[in-house]
Amino acid sequence: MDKMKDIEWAKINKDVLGSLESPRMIFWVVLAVCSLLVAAGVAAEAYQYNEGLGVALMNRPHFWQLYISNFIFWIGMSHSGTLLSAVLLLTNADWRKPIYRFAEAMTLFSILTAAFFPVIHLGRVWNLYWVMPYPNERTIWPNFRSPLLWDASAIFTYATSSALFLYIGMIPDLAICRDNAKGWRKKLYSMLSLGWMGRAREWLAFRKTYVLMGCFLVPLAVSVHSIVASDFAMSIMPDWHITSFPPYFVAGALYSGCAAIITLFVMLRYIFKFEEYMTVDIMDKIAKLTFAIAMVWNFLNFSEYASIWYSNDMYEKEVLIQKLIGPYWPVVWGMLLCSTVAPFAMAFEKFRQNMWAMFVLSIIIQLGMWLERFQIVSPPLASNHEPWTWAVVWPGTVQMTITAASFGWFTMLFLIFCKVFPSVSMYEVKELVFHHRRVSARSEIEDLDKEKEEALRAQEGVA
Amino acid sequence: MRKKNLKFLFALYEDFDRARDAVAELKILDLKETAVEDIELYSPIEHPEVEEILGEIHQPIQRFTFFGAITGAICAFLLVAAAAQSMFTVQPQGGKAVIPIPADLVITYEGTILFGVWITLLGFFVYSGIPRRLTRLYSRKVSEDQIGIEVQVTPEHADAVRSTLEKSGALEIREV
Amino acid sequence: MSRNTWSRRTFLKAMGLGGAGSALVLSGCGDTDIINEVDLEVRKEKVEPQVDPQDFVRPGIAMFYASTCQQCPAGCGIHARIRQGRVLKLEGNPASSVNHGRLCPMGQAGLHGHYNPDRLTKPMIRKGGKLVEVSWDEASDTLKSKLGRKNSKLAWLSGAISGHHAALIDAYLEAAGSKNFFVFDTLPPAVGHATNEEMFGSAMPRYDFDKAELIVSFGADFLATWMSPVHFPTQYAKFRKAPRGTLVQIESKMTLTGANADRWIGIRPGTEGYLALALASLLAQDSEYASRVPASVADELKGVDVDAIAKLTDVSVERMHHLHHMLASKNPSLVLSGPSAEGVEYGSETARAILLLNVMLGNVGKTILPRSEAPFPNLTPRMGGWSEAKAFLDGLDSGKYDTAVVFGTNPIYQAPEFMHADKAFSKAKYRIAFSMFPDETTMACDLVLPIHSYLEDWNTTMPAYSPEDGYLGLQQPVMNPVFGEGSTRSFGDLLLEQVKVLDPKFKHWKNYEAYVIGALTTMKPALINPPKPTVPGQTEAEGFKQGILSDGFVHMKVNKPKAIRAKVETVNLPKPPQQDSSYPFRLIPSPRLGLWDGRHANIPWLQELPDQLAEVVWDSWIEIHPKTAAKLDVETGDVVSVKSSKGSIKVKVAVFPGIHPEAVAIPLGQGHTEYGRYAKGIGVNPYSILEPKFDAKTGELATYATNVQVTKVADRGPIVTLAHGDLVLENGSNSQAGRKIVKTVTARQFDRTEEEG
Amino acid sequence: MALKRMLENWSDFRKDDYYDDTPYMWGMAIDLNNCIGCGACVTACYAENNLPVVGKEHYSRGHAMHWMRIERYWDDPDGNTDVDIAGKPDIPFDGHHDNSNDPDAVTFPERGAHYIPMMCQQCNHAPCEPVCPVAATYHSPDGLNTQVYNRCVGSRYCGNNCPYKVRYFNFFNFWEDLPHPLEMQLNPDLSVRDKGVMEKCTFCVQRQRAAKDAAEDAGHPDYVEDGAVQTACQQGCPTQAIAFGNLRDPNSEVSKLWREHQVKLNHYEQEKDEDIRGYRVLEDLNIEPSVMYMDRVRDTEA
Amino acid sequence: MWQKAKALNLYKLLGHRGLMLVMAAMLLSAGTAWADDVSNAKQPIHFPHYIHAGKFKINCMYCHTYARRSKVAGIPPVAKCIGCHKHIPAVRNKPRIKKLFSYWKRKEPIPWLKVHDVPDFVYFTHKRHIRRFIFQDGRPTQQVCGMCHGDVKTFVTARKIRPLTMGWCLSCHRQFQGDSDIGKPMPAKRWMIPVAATDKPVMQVEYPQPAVLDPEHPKTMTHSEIKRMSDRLPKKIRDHLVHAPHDCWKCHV
Repeated sequence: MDKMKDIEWAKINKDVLGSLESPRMIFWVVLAVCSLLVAAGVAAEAYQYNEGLGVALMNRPHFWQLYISNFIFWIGMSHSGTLLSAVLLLTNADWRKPIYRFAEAMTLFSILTAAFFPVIHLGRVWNLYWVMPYPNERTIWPNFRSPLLWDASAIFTYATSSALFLYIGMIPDLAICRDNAKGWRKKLYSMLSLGWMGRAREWLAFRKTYVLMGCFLVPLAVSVHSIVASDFAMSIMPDWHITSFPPYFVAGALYSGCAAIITLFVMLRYIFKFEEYMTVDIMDKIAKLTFAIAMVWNFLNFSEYASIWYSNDMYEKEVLIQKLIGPYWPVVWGMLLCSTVAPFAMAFEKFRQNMWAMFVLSIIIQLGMWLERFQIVSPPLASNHEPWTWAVVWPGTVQMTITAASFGWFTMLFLIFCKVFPSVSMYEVKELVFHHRRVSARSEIEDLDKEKEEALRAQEGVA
Repeated sequence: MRKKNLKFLFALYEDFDRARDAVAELKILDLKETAVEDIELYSPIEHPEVEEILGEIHQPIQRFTFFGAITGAICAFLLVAAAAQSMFTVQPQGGKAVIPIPADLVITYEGTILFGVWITLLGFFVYSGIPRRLTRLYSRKVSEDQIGIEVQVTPEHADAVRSTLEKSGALEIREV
Repeated sequence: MSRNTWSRRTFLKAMGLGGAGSALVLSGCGDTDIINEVDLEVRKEKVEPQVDPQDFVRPGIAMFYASTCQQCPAGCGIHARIRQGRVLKLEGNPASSVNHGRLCPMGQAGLHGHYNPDRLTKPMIRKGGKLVEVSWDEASDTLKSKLGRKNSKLAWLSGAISGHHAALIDAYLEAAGSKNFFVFDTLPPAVGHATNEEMFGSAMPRYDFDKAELIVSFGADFLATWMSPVHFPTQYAKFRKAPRGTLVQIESKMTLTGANADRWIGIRPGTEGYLALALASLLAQDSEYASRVPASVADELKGVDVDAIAKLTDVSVERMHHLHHMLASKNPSLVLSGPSAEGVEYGSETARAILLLNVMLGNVGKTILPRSEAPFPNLTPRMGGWSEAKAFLDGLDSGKYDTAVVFGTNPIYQAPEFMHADKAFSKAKYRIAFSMFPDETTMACDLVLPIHSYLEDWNTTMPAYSPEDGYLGLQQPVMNPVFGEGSTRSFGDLLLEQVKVLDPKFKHWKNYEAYVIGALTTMKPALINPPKPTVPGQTEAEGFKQGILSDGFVHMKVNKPKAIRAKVETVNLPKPPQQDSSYPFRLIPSPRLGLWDGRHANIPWLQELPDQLAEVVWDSWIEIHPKTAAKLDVETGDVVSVKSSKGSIKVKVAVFPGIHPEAVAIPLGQGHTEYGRYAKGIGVNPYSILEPKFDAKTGELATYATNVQVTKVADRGPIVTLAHGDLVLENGSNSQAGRKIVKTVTARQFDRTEEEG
Repeated sequence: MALKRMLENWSDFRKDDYYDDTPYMWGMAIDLNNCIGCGACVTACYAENNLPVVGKEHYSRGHAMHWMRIERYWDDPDGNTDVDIAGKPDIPFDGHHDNSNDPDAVTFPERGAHYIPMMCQQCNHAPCEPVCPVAATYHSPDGLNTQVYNRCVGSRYCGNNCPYKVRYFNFFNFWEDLPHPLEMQLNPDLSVRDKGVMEKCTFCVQRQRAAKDAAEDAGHPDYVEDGAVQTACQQGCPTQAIAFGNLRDPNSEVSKLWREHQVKLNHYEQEKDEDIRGYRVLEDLNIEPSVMYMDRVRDTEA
Repeated sequence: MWQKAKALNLYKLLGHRGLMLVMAAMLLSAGTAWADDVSNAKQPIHFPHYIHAGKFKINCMYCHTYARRSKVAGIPPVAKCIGCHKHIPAVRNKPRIKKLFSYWKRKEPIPWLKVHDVPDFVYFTHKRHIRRFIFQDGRPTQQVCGMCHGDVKTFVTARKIRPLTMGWCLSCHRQFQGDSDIGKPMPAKRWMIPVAATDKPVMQVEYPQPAVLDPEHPKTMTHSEIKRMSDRLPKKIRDHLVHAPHDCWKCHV
């Protein structure tokens, strides 16, 4: 397979900076579609705001539905970005370098998308600010017992931290842009690059900071989805109140996130012509990683089923049965098909190294994970403690529209980012190349030494 | 420490090894006024070994981080327990404590990380010396693929230094 | 909340609707610390002080007034809660022996009849074929010209009626020289009354549930729709206390009573009488029981073929023997006969067969107690029945009567197609309706007079089933007319005007209030300890008036009833008619506690109150046994066409286990073509397709005797039940899925633990 | 100041049962032997508590707002529908009947229906309370499980977390087109809820308030005589199946019933003598409901 | 009012930098929060409180007769006005008196505009407050009423001079909720209305007064003194005061 070639640094700059100028036509098409979706979503939300939440066709007992599943889905997607950049950073995995930038961007934007849903799904959105802890004359505060509050704080922390992480990591590249850009871009970049000149002390401080932040981000990321999981685990609903939910959610998050990275990987590679940087080799590595995580997730999923089955708790067992043969069976079986069976394709090298195959697979996996989020939320409500209230509801048009809009919103933000900021970290790629050179140079020197020795031995032999 | 009427020289090299040799030779020159601090090295990527030639650069950012994390923890817990729950008009709930440790720990945890990250950033700015405006001698080649060396010397030594730099294969030399 | 005891409320001046609750929660407490928010709040509302209040009237403090419920003929005593001149809530009157401070859903919902947005507020006269609103002057002139004269061809149809309304109508008709007073109310069991009259000498003897150890009810739904929906449940509660009485319900469609029975026996529709006979014959084998009936009867009974009856009734012989055993062992017992048993061509015989059991078991005099004759017969309740409705309609049809007056009933909606009520009405020369709502009959009349609701008007009522003789419920206005003076008027006043014209005796009554109070005052010597003045300085009259009104009822002295003795003659049930194979199912028009016979279909609360058994709201449905449903290949929600020889209707299916496979049941109450926004156009009216079958003896319409065929016409549509209608999971809403929601213990355990406890 | 307060009251703030010493703990006891499922309580609740009539459409979507509902089951917890086969001898009451063996058997629920009135059980360890992000629902000193409409932002977490699903959410503004003069019936003692607000049974808190007010005038603010407060459903019930009162008052009817039927607070498994009827629905979830039910009774020899 | 409430929290939350900032911002934004005077209510009759309550020193409860018996104070019924005024021929020809009598003749209620209007979902009972402060503590009537309604005896028609917001209610109800809130004389002091000379207490007081509500020496007391005093208060009163804010359902349903 093709490893990353020795590329001229100047060329690196040229290629990456080029991506800011001239993407393929498809870029604009996608962008247009996304903004349309967003517009539709806004309209739907306005309608719901005026009429009341009933138009979303939720009811009793289905107080929560698609909005919450989307919330989990997007939060989940954000995780792998941090995983790739922070974890692989701390473990010095070289191959992360060309791809971590857009992974982080993905993290940030999926959080921003996720943050919408708790708001949209409030009954009285106009009172949202009561959820924030601000001192008021009534000494009424948000209730910090509520996992929703934990969500709020976790998401806030996560959003800000990962935004910072993304930004700090981008400063040297911004400097490069500054040096090459003109017009408004010039102004923008010189403002953002804070006068970075690549002096030794800057580099050292930069590296330290970057690693320190990385250290924070890993536990943060884990905590965030555990807390989202606790929305359910802390409740009393059958099949929500499950101890293994936090790890289960984290695994699922990483899983869907990696799938998302693969998708974007292929997209960017095509749109911005990054073939040289986003090599098949890297894809192969990501695929392996994804496969591993997929297995972890599957294990947790089935162990959950098993624990319910063997615990033989009346309520949870009922839900499990309803999941598998009840009215929601298409969702559950669809999930199992997409997220449990499909990933085994990645066991084959040929498959791993076929970009478009991986692209399709990644989409399938994400669909599966989206279904997984739906089947976490709805079926337990459908067959809850109280048989009398058992009911089935399928999300209506409003919910579906807003869901679609969220995908549009995310993609839109992401594409705009890639258009404005270098989506491949130039300086890190340079380091990558630099180290390759070092290695090759050292090996050459070693070869020379060998020849010398042999020559000497020959002389001795003659003498 | 910076004196008046100093001269600034800025040389560009095509790779790090050359730049390193140049610095070595400057040292050999042994000019009283030229301390190591007066030599600044610009590079497009990080070179950890730079400290070997320029000497130790002291940047205790981790202290900031530590301090930030502690403050975060304390502030978050105070906000939740003291400010909110103990002053809450209707906090008591059947069967549950007013100040529940597990719940508050979660918030504390997040607070720790939040402050940790932010104050680390502060440390970064303090020690990296940015934000600042670009030096007049800065060349955009540095951000591309060349290594720059900035030396500040008293006028009488300027020529010696310049020649040294040229000898060690500078592609371009600027001065003010 | 002080219960106070005052009568008239000229001072009741509504204080504007600014009262605390009645505005929406618009802004939460979060907004209130923004000051200009406060400015917005200010001066939104007016506060109008009363002009000249009595000193016990305090804004913000509730008061209670005693009155009598008119939602059904049961005549329960009520207390109305008043705040700022508005009646907010109705509670039962604890002192009333009818309902002991309790109230049924319909009684609670009286408020929505009273405040109903579809109430008539202006008199209407038919001009050029359609009704137009006119002034009261014009209306009352017309009324005088039509009623204020002698007219022997005037026919008066009213719903079940009693008390001084009845008395006044009598007085009027006498003065007007008309003998055509018809009373029509669908639910009161006319056949049963007749049979009681014949056997026990009173249409409605007193029942002592409390004493009975066993109640065997042949379709008498006494917990819901059998005459007194509150009184019998209160008795039932006593009956169920330890030692707990046993209830066996025998009917083809499970009623609310059946749902609470210890044993519900699904019998083939229309064969209740035969089962009764079989039981009688089993009893007759024992000389003790046989001795209680004339020898001739006993001999006949011995001849009854039990096995044949078992086949006929679909009740196993074992079960009959078990019943016989219970009847023999539990003493005293009580056997009731209800409309679903009596509603056939041989209804009277059936009822007699059933009541015969009481005689044989010696319940008469133990659990069935005599009545003493009423001191004021013209106040006693008149329940009427289908026969009178038919007579009235036929009279109109044949031109025997030229002027029709309708009050408190709705024949055009109730009467089956074959009676052609609307045609009969159109034949009458002039039609007058005293009505609160634009119901079908009202809208077919020429002169429509909007009358007060029972919460705005004076009246007295005698309960359809009175637990004690001589009980007269009083009804007083608890608030000023909702739509203000000059909109609705009191029926009593309107009629009294006419009587005054014809009969000088009535001249001195200022208005109906004066008439009622006057009448009561004249009754004073006949009352059991009439109230005395309580407040110093009160005159005797004032004291009396205040006293009786604060009680909400009066007790009249009655002389001791003479011992009850049952008159028994041979029961000869005809051979049951062969089931016509083209109409394989028996249609059961089942009344609901709630919509009653359809008069409450315009009350939102009752439309939204789920049916107690099918749990359906806002709709009509047909109940079909799962087995039959499987045969017909229909499931809940499918639309079927129900066809009798007299017409057909389309209705949604609700598969329902508590019904005999050969019967289908459609609830009463829906299918209005008029009657306001909440009733119009919802569901169907099963009465409309009844066949012209009548009880041979009394001439009552046999409402449970119609045979129908059922065919599927459309696939599953939404049917709205308490458990979310078509959202319901397949196994939801019927099964407890292993949760301990409702658990059952046996009566034996119950008695043991209760006696210990 | 805040810090001072926290430190000083630390032990208090860490106490689990914060309201141990308050004078009231409202509770209910419902006798299913008496309940006939007529629905008087439901209508009474509509009348007393300003409940909106949602109409057919909304009802079918599960947006009904009845705070109190009567559930009707055809089987008992063990799945017995107590049916007999017409024309066949009785089957034992407790045995589970299976009529699959003969196809033409006709089965009826011959022991009638299982009715149970279900309203907010005012749990003392209410799952709905801790999850509200704005503390709009909390535990009142009277042992009530409150819902403050003004504070509610409509996250509906409480509704999810309620095992009985007796919290009702205003999915629309059901009052918008309330025709005159129906609004004249609205009870001014409590608010009319707007869209986006969760609401639930309050044990008629407005009546409790009135009674307490009277008690305070009478000079004993911390004691309300038994029977001075009647909930609307209790007052309406034709068979007097519902008893309501103060569980802290040992002489109140309701606490007598609780004692008689051996149901104790703070126990999620009651140790009871044989055949004692008292139980609380779903009490094994350890949520401490304040409503005790008494088993339905059937004469199985009939 | 607004500023004060924020100030309280500032005080409570001292040492918390983040919140300090937030509150500073809030204080700034609270610029003209005093504009709370709605004296321009166009009432049907320009009723002179300053004559009735001021000049003639009529006890508030003589006209607002329901205040001590019901949750609403009640606007005096027309009959009440007439009752006196038909014996005062002197003013009989004044236009507003004429207007009054014209209402009386038509037996019409006077359509007063509501000035003191708490939000619709708030339950406030006059009775409890009157009983507590006038009949139990034996305070001068005008002082007690004045706490919420201002110095009415100087008004013409009533004006709203308190925001009547939740925080404002609490600022009084929190007086004795735990130590931390003890000793903020400011609110009470600010409400104190100079009492008319003749407006004597209704009855004698048998226990020490909570200082913060004491018109005589509000600001001369230190926290510790106030604390000591409140400790000497009968438990019932303390509980009563403490209890109130601990249950939203006291006021909101």
